[in-house]
Amino acid sequence: MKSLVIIVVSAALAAVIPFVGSEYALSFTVQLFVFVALAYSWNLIGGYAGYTHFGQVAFFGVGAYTGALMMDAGFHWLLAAGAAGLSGALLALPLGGAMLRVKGPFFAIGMFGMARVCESFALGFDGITQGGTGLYLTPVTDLKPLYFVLWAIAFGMVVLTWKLDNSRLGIQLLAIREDETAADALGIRTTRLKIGTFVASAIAPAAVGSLYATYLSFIDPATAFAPMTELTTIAMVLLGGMGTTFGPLVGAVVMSVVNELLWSRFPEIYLALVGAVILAVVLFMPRGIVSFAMRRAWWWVPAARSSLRRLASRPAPSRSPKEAH
Amino acid sequence: AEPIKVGIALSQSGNLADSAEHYKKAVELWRDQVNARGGLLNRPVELVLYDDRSDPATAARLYERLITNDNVDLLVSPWGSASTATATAVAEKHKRVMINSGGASEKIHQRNFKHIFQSAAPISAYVEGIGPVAEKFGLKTMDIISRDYPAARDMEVALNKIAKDRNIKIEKAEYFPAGTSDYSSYLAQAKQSNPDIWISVGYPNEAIEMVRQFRANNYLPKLFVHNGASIDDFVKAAGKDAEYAVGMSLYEPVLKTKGNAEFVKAYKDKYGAEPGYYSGFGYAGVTVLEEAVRKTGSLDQDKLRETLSTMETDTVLGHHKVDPKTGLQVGVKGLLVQIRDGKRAIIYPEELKTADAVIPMPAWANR
Amino acid sequence: MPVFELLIAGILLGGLYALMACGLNLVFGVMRIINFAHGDLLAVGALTTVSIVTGLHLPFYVAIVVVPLLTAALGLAMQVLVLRRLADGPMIMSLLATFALSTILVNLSILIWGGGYRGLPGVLGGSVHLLGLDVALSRLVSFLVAMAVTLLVWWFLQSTRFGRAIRSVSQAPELAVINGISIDAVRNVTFALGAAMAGLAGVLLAPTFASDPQLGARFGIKAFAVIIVGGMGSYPGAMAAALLLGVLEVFGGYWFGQVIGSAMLFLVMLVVLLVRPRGLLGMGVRA
Amino acid sequence: MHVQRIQPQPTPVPPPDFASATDTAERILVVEGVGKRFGGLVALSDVSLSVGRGSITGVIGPNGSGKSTLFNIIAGTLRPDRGRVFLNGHDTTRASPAQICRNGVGRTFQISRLFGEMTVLENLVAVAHGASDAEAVERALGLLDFLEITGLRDKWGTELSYGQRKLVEIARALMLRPTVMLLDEPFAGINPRLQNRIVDHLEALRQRGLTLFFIDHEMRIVLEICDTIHVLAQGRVIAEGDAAAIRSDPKVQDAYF
Amino acid sequence: MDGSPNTLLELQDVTTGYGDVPVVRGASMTFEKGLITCVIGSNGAGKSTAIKAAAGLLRVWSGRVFVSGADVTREAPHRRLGRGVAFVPQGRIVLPEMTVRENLELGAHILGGDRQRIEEAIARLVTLFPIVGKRMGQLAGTMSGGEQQMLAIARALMTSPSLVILDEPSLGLAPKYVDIVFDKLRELAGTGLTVVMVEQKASRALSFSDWGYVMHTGQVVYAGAAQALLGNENVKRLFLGEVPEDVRLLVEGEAGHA
Ligand SMILES: Nc1ncnc2c1ncn2[C@@H]1O[C@H](COP(=O)(O)OP(=O)(O)OP(=O)(O)O)[C@@H](O)[C@H]1O
Ligand SMILES: Nc1ncnc2c1ncn2[C@@H]1O[C@H](COP(=O)(O)OP(=O)(O)OP(=O)(O)O)[C@@H](O)[C@H]1O
Ligand SMILES: CC(C)C[C@H](N)C(=O)O
Ligand SMILES: [Mg+2]
Ligand SMILES: [Mg+2]
Repeated sequence: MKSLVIIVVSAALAAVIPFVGSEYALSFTVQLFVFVALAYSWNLIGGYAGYTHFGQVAFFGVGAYTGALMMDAGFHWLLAAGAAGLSGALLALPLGGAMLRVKGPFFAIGMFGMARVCESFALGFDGITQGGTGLYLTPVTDLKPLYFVLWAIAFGMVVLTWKLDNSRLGIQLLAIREDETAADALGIRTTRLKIGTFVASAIAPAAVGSLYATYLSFIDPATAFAPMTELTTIAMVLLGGMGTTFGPLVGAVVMSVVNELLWSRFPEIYLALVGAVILAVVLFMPRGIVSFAMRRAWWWVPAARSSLRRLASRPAPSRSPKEAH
Repeated sequence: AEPIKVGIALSQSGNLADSAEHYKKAVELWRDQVNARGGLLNRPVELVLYDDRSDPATAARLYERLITNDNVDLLVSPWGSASTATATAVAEKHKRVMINSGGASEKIHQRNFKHIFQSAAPISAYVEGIGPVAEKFGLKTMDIISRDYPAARDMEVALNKIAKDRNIKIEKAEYFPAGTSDYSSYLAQAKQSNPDIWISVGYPNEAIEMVRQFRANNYLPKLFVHNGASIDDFVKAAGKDAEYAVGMSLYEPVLKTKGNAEFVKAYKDKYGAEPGYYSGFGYAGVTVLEEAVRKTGSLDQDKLRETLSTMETDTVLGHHKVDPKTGLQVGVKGLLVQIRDGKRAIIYPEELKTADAVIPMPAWANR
Repeated sequence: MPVFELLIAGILLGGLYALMACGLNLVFGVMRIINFAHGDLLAVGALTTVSIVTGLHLPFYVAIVVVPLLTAALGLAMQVLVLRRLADGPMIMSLLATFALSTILVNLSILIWGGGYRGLPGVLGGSVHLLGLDVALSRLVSFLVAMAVTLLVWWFLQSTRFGRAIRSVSQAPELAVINGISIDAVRNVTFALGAAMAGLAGVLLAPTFASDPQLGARFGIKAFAVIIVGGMGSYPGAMAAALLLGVLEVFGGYWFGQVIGSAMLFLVMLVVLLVRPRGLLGMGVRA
Repeated sequence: MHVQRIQPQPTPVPPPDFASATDTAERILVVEGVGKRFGGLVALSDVSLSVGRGSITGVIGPNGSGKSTLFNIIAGTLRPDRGRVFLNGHDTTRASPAQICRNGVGRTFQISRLFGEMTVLENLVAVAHGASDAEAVERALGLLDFLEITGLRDKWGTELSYGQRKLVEIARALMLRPTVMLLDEPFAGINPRLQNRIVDHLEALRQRGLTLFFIDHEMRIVLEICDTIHVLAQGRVIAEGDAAAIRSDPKVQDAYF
Repeated sequence: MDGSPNTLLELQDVTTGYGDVPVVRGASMTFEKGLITCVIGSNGAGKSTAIKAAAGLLRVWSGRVFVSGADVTREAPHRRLGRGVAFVPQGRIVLPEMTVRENLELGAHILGGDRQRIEEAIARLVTLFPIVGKRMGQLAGTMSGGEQQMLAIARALMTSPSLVILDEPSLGLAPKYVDIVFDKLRELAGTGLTVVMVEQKASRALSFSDWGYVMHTGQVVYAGAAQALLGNENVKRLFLGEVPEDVRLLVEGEAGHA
């Protein structure tokens, strides 16, 4: 069970960092977890259901504000994160119902617009949000609890994706991605599935947004709804491999590490260098690192949808056409 | 000897990259100077610089890194209020002293932090000249039209106070989102309501675009004030249209503040241009830091904190003094400058002025 | 309420949007490449214009000729070196590549021009008196050029052989090939043309706005919205959408403040997507 | 198999005579007065026909006569301008394709629509509604085996030849275990030997109550296996009856052969 | 150059495939001027793959392709039409978002701006397929399956090519139109057109062809005069399922089969 081994090992490794690593390693990993959670969420709707979009940051931002306002009102940050996750789901439900009727670039850019509209609300309802000034929160003194909550969310998303990848539900999402009309005509409940996935993909970003606000002890619209967060997330997923179990993880780790290595050494041109690294991957692995590895069938790379394959290659007792119907 | 490491994350990319560049230049100049003087506590000074990408979250992480990974000895804030807001929280968490030389927003100092000391001018200092000038020229109404970002709403608070004292009417305070480049709707409104003063805080591109659009629409308030007008880019990019615009400034190369003449000369020698107020902020910050370390005689953070909470000194910006409880800057005074013949002339305060203000600004047709 | 004045202001603003959308509509609307670097090419165009006029002291019209050629060359390089290889993959991959190209372009621009703001004082400044209003000269010129270019490209796509070849390559490359069309050549030319138009937009924006290497981020995404509202690949649609959005932004800003004014563009886009997903003047079976 | 019940639409007008409740015992599918225009083009005008339960019914007609349009309307992917469709006596005119499918209608497309970035096995398993994973895989392998495409099991949808695609699509429709199969040109592009095999299989299924409704231009098969044939031309039904009747109908001769 | 001067298209020991899987292995076929040659074989035998290689749409891994004696193995595919080679891909590929007229004009792309020739060609093809003529303004993607197939054939004939490769031209066509198409091809062959046709309607196709090739698992297993193949028991059996003994695969192994 390669997948499970990879998940357990990486989760265990990540879990010991607070005890062996520096404070800085901790904050690096906090950031990494945030992006892992974002990347996996995006991968659900973008990679599996095929509804790629540029608006995830809307949920992140709304979650950040929901959480920040609750913390401002005196609630515990954990409760705030929970409420934020709920706010993400509540926002995604009507939004999904409306927006998921359009596809491709229309959905992608439409969602970008949605994020901008949410940002405008954060600026415009300045009575509540303090507008562009932002909300200042009491900083947390100990990062560890925050760290483990983010750890749980990040690896929760990994496990969820792995489960999905091995389930019929996952295959049905892929069917929507490949040809929604056909999927619909073949009895796959496309509307329900895609809205459900969309909602599911909004919860973690919103919760993580709130935790991020906790971590920063500050949030303003520019940070909460930063297009850069969006683009980085998408870049990670694409780099790692869309619609795969480990793509987002690999993408997030690779991007973060490359960033980290380059930016202290070449502050002036590191962004250009990051760009060049991305280009290199894109050119040589146009479907991302994990997809590339899967096509090459490297031994340590778990196959996609492996449970199904296992079922299929199991010797069957009787398999005659009569049995087929 | 082992160098003293000073850590700063400032924007080398993103929307603050431009202004932070000036800040960085001043800090680097200081490093060279202090090392030429034999260093600090007889140790050379080394800067550890990172790029926060104009992103407050990145700034927070970088300060985390500076503190725990690079083990820097001293901390200077990043540029801009948003990044400073998150960076100061990190410093406070680690009980490390930080000079806030880049964040004007007063909110930063309203969080009961004990280790953060502002050397930059708070936003109230930016606008303190508005009251007297308005009174002198009989300006009665004012529109605040500003980019919505951390410092802007502080400015409204400060202006409200001034308006109350001086009997000026603030007709509206409008905020536009970052990235706005078109002011047609405000222009149409202003043409109708004709405010005496149009005041704005933000970045130079906004000042440039505003005057260009004033000109293109043949409109002009009696007084246009924008902190961006105090930046060299403004005059260069707006050309003749820049004339008579007024900038809030905290620093001018001509100021007779302590050490300024030397600073300007050294800066010019090194970079071939005069320092602007962003550079002044950076330089003042490290000056305060240097002074505090010398006074304390050690890098011990607790002792430094004690020194800084009461220390007064003079920098290129003017007199440095903080409120011991909040660390808020209370010494530095603001200036107003007006563009005259392509140069900034100080028009406020009276005792420093290099030219008489021309207010109302002459109409486009009469130039 | 100065309805007329706002209307003119909105239309002129729309002209700028149309100008930005022109090149993008070829690359995004027709070729279906999400080119994030489009705005950055525009910024390069604007900054080069400033360098030509204030640095080299050459007249503005020189920039109008030279800059589009320069950005076309840049675009061609991007296409030949990178995007060509991704053409047959999923559309979203082009995003990753152009995102990388965009960061490279911005950073190189900062190395070349610095991060500061530049302007073109004295070029197309001031206003002309038209219909009792003061109309910004630079915007009027941009508007007229945008109209002209839009019509020209539209005619080119609809009525020329090469235009048809471009559309065929974007719809079914394998079919274009067997009809004797070189996919590579068509894609190269199209992309270069799109980049040239980005450059032209940059030239014309330089007198109006403060230019810096990050100018692209301020405008790029608005152009995407214009194209969606207008209907992917539809030039008349983009023109109409640009004007509509410009007008709504100005009126929205006037009534509700600029936060809403700026959001207007996206609000309208959302409404259009929900009510008429293929855009104002879009047609087609794929939408 | 889990079948979702479709609520009968509240209809102000009573159902038409020939689709009355007693009839649904024999007529599983009733199309009544269906019309469809595309812009100025009348694709279907006033088409009424019915399909007997357990029958094999064919639709033929010249190119562009509206056959695929009719199927799309029955399957819910197109909405008719007027007229109604009844399935098992329920009005399904406005039901969604997924509802119709889950009510027992399996279909294939004229231009095959496999899920490209999924393997053949996944293509099949995805639509095995209600079955457990193991059952679904079992069923899929059985069908692959039967259609002699077991070797394609792990190929991607995009990697198949034209005929292979059609075969997989038929297998996918069979995965649904439908009570009615709507097949749009299932035999086009298929090797004659496999055509025969498919025919045998479908006939076997019919023995167990499957209703088969299909379009094809492959006269060898249509004339051989259909109980009833409907002939469309220019959007109208111009003839219906058994093979012999159709073969000898001069109108059909003229329009089609 | 080998082969007679009458050979218009020749595949010499061609191996090709997708990714790194070979699909067609060592296939050799020649197509003579003015003859109709049909390629038959069961689904997945590699027929489309072989002729795509001939049309330049797939890279040839080894072996060579000649058109009118010129080695075009490495030539860019879009130049083939200039050599008079037209191609109708399988599965009626049209430009969905262009009108029927635009699709036809695209077929005449290499004619340049020669309006007169284009209009003549359109007029000629419209008499062949009147439905196409009636739908000039319709978006091709909304046409019925058979209509699209007619359009695809018409498009390939726009330039009056000297060789036309058709991958299952009868696909989706009503019997009447199958006759029309086949008759037309016969007629054109009479005027010197070379026709290469892949067909699933094997006996129908052989009966009107001059020459035939039978493919099986990526290889050419029989070649001969169409009449001879039609009468050959083994070919019949291959088509009905069994692999006759005299089919000795040149390379053992599994290309895709069905
Ligand atoms: N979306 C559409 N817009 C315009 N016309 C359409 C559209 N869909 C179908 N048509 C036209 O309606 C007619 C009927 O099409 P349909 O696909 O039902 O034909 P068919 O009988 O299935 O033909 P074939 O045997 O060729 O598949 C055709 O003439 C077609 O061009
Ligand atoms: N794009 C592709 N990628 C990978 N494999 C492919 C691809 N296209 C076809 N194949 C495989 O190559 C083999 C030959 O396919 P080809 O399309 O040449 O068959 P064909 O003889 O034309 O069959 P048909 O009569 O069904 O059209 C098949 O096994 C098929 O699975
Ligand atoms: C007014 C601004 C330019 C000052 C500083 N950038 C701040 O954000 O606080
Ligand atoms: Mg049809
Ligand atoms: Mg084929």
